[in-house]
Amino acid sequence: MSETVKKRITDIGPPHYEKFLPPVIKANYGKWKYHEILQPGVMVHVSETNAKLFTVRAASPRLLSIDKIRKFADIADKFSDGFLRFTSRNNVEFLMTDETKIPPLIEDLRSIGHPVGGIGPAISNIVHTQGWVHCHSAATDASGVVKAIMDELIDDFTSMSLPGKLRIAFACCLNMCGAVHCSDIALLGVHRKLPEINHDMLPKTCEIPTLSASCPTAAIRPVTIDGKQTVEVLEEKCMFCANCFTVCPSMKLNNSEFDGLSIWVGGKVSNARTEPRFSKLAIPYLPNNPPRWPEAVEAVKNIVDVWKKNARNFERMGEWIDRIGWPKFFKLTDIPFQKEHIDDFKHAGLTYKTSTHLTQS
Amino acid sequence: MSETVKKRITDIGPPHYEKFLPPVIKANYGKWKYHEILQPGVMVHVSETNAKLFTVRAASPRLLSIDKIRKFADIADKFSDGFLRFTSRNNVEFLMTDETKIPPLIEDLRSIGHPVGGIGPAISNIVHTQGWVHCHSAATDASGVVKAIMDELIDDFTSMSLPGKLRIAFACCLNMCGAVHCSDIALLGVHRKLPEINHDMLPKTCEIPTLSASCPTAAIRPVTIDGKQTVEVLEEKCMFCANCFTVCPSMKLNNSEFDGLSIWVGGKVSNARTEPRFSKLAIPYLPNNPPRWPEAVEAVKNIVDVWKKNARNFERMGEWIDRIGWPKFFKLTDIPFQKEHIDDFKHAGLTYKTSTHLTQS
Amino acid sequence: MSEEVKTPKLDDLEKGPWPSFVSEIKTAAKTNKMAKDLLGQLEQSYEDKIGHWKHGGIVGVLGYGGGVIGRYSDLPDKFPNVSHFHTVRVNQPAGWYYTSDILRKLCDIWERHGSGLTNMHGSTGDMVLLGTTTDQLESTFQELTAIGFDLGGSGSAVRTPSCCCGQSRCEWACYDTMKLTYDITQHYQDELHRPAFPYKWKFKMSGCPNDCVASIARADISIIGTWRDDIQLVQDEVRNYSKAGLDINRDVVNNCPGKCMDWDGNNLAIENEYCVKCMHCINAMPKALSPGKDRGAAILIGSKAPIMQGAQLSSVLIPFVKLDDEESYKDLYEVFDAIIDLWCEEGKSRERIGEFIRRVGLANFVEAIGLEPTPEMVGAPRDNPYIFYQIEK
Amino acid sequence: MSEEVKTPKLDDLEKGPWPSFVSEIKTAAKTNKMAKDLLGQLEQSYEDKIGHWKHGGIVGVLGYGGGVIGRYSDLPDKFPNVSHFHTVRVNQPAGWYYTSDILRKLCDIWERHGSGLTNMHGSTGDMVLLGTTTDQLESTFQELTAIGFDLGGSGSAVRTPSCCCGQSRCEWACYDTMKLTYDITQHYQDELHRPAFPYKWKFKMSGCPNDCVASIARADISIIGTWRDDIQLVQDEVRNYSKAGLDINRDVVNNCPGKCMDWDGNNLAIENEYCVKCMHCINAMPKALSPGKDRGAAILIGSKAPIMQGAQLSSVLIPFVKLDDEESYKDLYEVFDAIIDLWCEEGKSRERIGEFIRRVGLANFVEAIGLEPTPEMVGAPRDNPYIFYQIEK
Ligand code: SRM
Ligand code: SRM
Ligand code: SRM
Ligand code: SRM
Ligand code: SF4
Ligand code: SF4
Ligand code: SF4
Ligand code: SF4
Ligand code: SF4
Ligand code: SF4
Ligand code: SF4
Ligand code: SF4
Repeated sequence: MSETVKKRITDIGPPHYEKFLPPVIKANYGKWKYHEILQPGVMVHVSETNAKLFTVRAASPRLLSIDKIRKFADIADKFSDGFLRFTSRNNVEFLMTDETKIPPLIEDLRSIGHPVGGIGPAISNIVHTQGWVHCHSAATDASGVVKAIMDELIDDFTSMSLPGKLRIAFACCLNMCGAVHCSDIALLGVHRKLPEINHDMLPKTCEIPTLSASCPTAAIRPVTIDGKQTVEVLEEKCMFCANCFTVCPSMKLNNSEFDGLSIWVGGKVSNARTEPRFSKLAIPYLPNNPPRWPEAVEAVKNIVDVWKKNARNFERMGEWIDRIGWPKFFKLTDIPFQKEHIDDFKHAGLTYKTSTHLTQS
Repeated sequence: MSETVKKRITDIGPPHYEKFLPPVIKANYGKWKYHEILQPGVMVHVSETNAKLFTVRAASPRLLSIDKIRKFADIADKFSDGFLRFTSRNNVEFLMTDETKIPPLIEDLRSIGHPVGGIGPAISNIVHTQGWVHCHSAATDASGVVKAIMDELIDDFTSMSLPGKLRIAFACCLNMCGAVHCSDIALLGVHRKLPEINHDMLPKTCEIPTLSASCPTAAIRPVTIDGKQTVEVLEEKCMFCANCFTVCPSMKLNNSEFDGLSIWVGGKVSNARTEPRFSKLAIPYLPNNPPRWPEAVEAVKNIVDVWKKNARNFERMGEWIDRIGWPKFFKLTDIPFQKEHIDDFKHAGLTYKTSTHLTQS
Repeated sequence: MSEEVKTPKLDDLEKGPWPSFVSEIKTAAKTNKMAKDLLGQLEQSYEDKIGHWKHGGIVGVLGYGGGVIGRYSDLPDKFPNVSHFHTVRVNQPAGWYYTSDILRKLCDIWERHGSGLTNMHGSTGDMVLLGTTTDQLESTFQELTAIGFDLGGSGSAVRTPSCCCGQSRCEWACYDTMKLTYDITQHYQDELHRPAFPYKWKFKMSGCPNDCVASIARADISIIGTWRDDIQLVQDEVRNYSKAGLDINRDVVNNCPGKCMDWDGNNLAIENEYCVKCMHCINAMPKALSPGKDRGAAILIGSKAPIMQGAQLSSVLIPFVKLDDEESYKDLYEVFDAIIDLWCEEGKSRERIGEFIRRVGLANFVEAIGLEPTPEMVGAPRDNPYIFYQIEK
Repeated sequence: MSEEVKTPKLDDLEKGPWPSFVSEIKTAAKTNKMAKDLLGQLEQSYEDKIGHWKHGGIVGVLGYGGGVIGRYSDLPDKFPNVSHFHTVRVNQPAGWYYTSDILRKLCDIWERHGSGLTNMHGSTGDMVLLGTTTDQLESTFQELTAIGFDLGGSGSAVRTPSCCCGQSRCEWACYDTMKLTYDITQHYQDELHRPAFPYKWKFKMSGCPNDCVASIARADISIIGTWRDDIQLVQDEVRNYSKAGLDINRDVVNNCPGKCMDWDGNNLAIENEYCVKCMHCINAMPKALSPGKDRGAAILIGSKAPIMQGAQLSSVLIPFVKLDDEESYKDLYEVFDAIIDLWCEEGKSRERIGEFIRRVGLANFVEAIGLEPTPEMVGAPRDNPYIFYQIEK
């Protein structure tokens, strides 16, 4: 060891953001007056001092190699004085003061495969999670489905002809790391088979009381098998949430045959017009069909198309459904309504239709 | 006994309504085309055949002596060919074909103390229950409070200057025989003291399992006192609903000091414009102060006045509150907001404010 | 009868413009000792701020399990004439129509056998004869049946069905509420008089979505008229309303929950495909608009008061049925009977059908009675991913 | 490195207009063997339709309880270079702003110590460095701190706070989201790095009710900017929008949830008293309208994903606070600390604050942390009469 022990630095938190702000932002911080969308993926913010900040937003797969990040850095040096940021939906934005550099920037981005768009009444990037790339819980892959869907919906990313914003999110299991539960369209990986219990390992790896307590429906009961303390799962009470697996590796839910994904619609987060709300079940199950999940892509495309065709200006998915009603939603999208759509969890009773407000046709 | 035993008639159901319909109705049954309100308490229905049926609606205390009913019969004979009906809110209606008889009818009704009104954007009769007149459960009297309130609101019964219909209902205990839970304004008798358990009588009169099961919050536990099987009530779990008393007379809730009433607002039943909905708590408790319950009367009057002053055309109480928000409702009515207003029953979580839609002033 | 009862508190309630129940009791008390003791006991309650009735007991007439509510004073020494003070529930004629004749006959019966006091009507819909003694019940009953009346329901039974006046007077009635009510009442006579259910069961019939009997809030089965085709519309009459001062945009169009109306100052356009049949525009302009011609009803299920799982509103079971003839009634009864059978078999004691459905789940319930789930049954599909997938293993 | 991995399934995902994550992995795989084995294992997953990761284990750096997610392949023989494949969560700069310089430095570190793959960014907001081995953790950490970066959160701890770009670029920001986020992150360093809570705890800061970090859906504490006074309004610009073709009545006025706007074709009137600060009119006409001048934020609490009592949205805790200076931050931290203390004491293991509040009741919770109940906290008051009256006995 060296004589002067280098003090180990801890608890410094992130660097202060000011270090990374372009001068135009520092000068106009808190003084922005309005913005305008100049073309798909490009907007300008104008400040009280009349300073202008141009933003060019490009698509990103979120999973980026350092190679690509270095390319972004190069592009930033070339067009935006080295300044760039990422968005809350994982797009990358170049922050510029020189309007004339916008077309060549867009060209450069395109040439490395990153289309520009996602601003205004458009679809933006799909918020998503790890999937088979990194997570033990995943009932489906994330990046693959997202790529397949965005390939299909690309025109709605690079143009602005939707009734309003369209936010799609993807989570590969019920833990919902993508916080998909308030999205215009949510895709959610689901299991459909009872946990496979590893009775040999379980007693060694898991605390049985913690395990039992982890089940939202109390489906897990302690039991002794071959003299070993383990658990059993009451079949009729299990709804495959995998919370037991989260606390105990010996309760495997992943299953190549029965895993797949579900589709949810009509949620939103913003307070614009209507209050934030959860997405609701549209399609209970679609199979895992890699590499392109055609059933899922088709289903999403269909829902987007029907919405696009029928919604009024500013009507997000859920607001449109509010107006036309769920029966019409199912009719127009041609999605079959099934038993699974009817809630049977804690607040189920509040989801029943307690009025005669029905379109009746 | 007489030789020919008179056969005991049973299971005949009510008489067929046709026997009591005026000829104009028989002739135009199902053929009515439109109606018009001619003046407070008076409307005309016009049929496809251009026949006209005039209805005059008069107030009723619902609790009627046979003497009064006979007077109604006399009046009906005099003005409406003996035809009359009662409404779903316990008013009495005279059904006439001769328009000229309307003024003298109204005069006669007034002379026996029955004002005419309650049609259109007005307050109608208060739906109510037995109270101290007949029920063992009553936490307050019904007829008395209703009389006191209607004396105060009479002008809104005999005129039509409200923003919309105003439906008040009254129930003397949580059984809610008046089905008050969907009223613009509901008054509800409440207990606030733990059941007084008669440990001597209880074992003789009640089944303990049934009794325990009757409690919505599982506050009742079997217990042995002085060798007798009886029950105890867990203080912190009891919310005074009196369901235990309904199944067991030895669990007395009635209390002269602590009983009283609560006020609820904003419910509705009709599907007009907005969906039917429950009334929500406005005032958790007001004392029993017979004979005129001035606190309750004042509270209702205040709410009606504020609504009247602030609501737009066609806005029922709840629709008005929808628009202005609950914070404004409490502010405008000057009703204090307390702990009791915040739901803590089964679906409580769904009543929390999950948006930033706030008027902020 | 001679001695005057002193009722200073109640006397105050004889003042004021609203008709006074105290005056009604006093009138009866002039000739009826039960009414007199009721007055006394009520004054006592007003003094004490507490009711003076004991927990009810079961009384009734031969062969019937319901129709009478037993009631006893807890001050029988002071008010001996209300020591027994039972009410008799008399099934009202559908729509609460009467003639002066029949009312007089009813009054005569009640003069002979009861307190001379009534409720016209009880919250469920019955004519309520307030206060009599056990020994008068059978004679009251026999005299009632003799003039064509029967008892109403009580206990864990079908309760007296009731309805709005419907087609008898209202232009908006989408089916004949009074006819159906009469038919249902007759059809369920046995179930009405002989309690054999887990708990009470109420039917209420309204002719249109205005729901003038509040059926959606307080009936185990709510039958609410509605229609399927286009609203009938007379443009000239719309213009007349406009001329007469109705602000059609603000008051009608902007209040339309289907957001499907457009008024250009001269023409009212309705995109009927999105109309949710709320009635508002029709209510606001009765001369100009009326429900379509393809009329029927929606069947909803399960409303009730709060005890014990919290109040419920009825929810859609069948979005639309035609109710044009008795054949169609029979189809309905088949559905009701399937429901009642299931509930009698699987329902807990004192569990209303609405609570039963919430306990077993609407989808399971619908399946068990042989219907298909439809999106009309829900306000929205589930928002939680806790799905009990059923797949072949 | 030499041998090519065959990935026919994944190859298909290199086609198409959207940037391909497969291409990213392939690029990294050219020089990094972990990335190469990741590619192989992922192709295997695409074959098998199942993930090939084992249940994670706890790994980390000295003195820290979080910031690293342990991950192990279940096919370590076939893909030895991902037998350990942990992710490192690196706390992002507030607002996700970077310079080309700093990005290059980060890349250099990750080139030396990891797979060369990242997520820019994770759902919580961290920069996620995807895949390394246990022995590389400490050196990664030290090199990160050397350039000014620190780890993010994981486990039952404060998680990396995140925010929208706020006043740095957005005209609607009602407080300085980035400043507050930086301050919160620094304030809770200990709680962030050393898990000691019943479960995770997330802060998310949005500058206005548009909520561009979705804080209301996924943060234990959601701080959402808003204002109290009148919307700022330039009539001429409204007219310009109208002239440019915006249908102000249909698209703006009729969408106003406060129903407080009126447009007569020339003038836009706003009854600000009833405006619920939804942002819609401002969003629709950014040049004409903007939030008022008396700006601050609403504090909401308790949103989370479904496990285990069902998903929740955050609900209002404090309707409005000014957030102009560090003093005001301190007041906030006092409230947060009171909440955290209570939750640490009374919360169950794996019970998020939102679930805790539902269990104990919002009114009790509010009382326990020393706030007054206000009507802003509820969508509506209770509708059930099951009230736990507390009266002196
Ligand atoms: C850059 C970003 C914030 C950041 O710090 O990263 C951002 C930036 C802006 N948002 Fe946002 N929003 C961003 C995520 C969000 C989110 C969060 C999300 O999607 O997960 C929401 C909530 C979505 C929801 O409700 O589900 C969001 C809801 C809005 C809204 C409300 C839209 C609505 O009608 O509901 C507006 C107003 C509008 O666009 O009219 C808005 C408006 C804006 C404006 C115009 C604000 C401004 O003046 O700068 C910015 C550009 C608009 C655009 O992208 O169309 N922003 N915005 C985020 C870009 C994500 C992306 O790459 O697409
Ligand atoms: C007579 C009666 C039915 C019966 O068979 O007894 C009746 C009769 C009419 N109702 Fe009703 N309603 C009657 C109880 C109800 C009820 C039930 C209740 O109050 O318990 C409701 C639901 C109330 C609620 O939503 O809480 C009811 C909600 C309506 C509505 C919807 C009002 C609204 O804007 O929400 C209308 C339409 C209107 O008035 O514009 C309506 C309209 C009518 C019309 C105009 C229908 C017609 O063309 O004949 C009738 C006269 C109107 C009036 O009274 O203003 N009726 N009406 C009931 C009179 C009770 C009374 O004495 O006041
Ligand atoms: C007389 C009447 C009130 C009135 O003044 O109008 C009434 C009176 C009683 N009701 Fe009721 N209910 C009356 C209509 C209602 C209604 C309204 C309705 O039917 O539309 C309801 C609410 C709707 C519903 O069914 O949920 C109602 C909900 C209850 C309940 C709570 C039931 C529940 O499921 O929550 C009880 C408690 C019980 O059944 O044990 C109850 C119990 C009672 C008892 C029998 C008291 C008891 O605890 O056993 C009351 C007898 C009072 C007496 O001494 O006369 N009563 N009861 C109504 C019947 C008159 C009639 O036949 O026309
Ligand atoms: C990496 C990330 C997904 C991503 O691809 O972006 C992630 C990955 C995991 N999350 Fe998450 N969560 C991530 C953001 C979220 C979010 C979104 C957010 O923070 O805004 C949520 C929903 C919001 C919330 O907190 O409720 C989320 C809700 C969960 C839950 C459910 C928590 C709950 O209370 O319902 C779990 C289960 C658990 O904690 O045991 C979980 C657990 C996990 C674990 C640790 C798996 C597990 O069962 O232990 C995942 C590790 C995957 C891996 O191998 O890398 N993750 N997780 C996100 C963190 C990156 C970052 O730090 O920036
Ligand atoms: S959503 Fe589930 S599978 Fe996907 S990253 Fe989160 S915990 Fe893992
Ligand atoms: S998967 Fe979910 S419901 Fe099934 S046993 Fe595990 S924790 Fe319980
Ligand atoms: S509401 Fe209660 S007290 Fe009143 S009549 Fe009904 S059961 Fe009796
Ligand atoms: S009053 Fe209600 S809550 Fe209290 S013990 Fe009786 S049944 Fe239970
Ligand atoms: S419910 Fe409809 S049909 Fe019946 S009286 Fe009321 S308005 Fe007429
Ligand atoms: S009935 Fe109601 S929903 Fe239909 S058009 Fe009229 S107002 Fe609109
Ligand atoms: S939340 Fe509001 S302040 Fe923040 S970026 Fe979005 S629009 Fe701007
Ligand atoms: S911010 Fe929203 S509520 Fe306020 S005036 Fe504008 S549209 Fe209406």
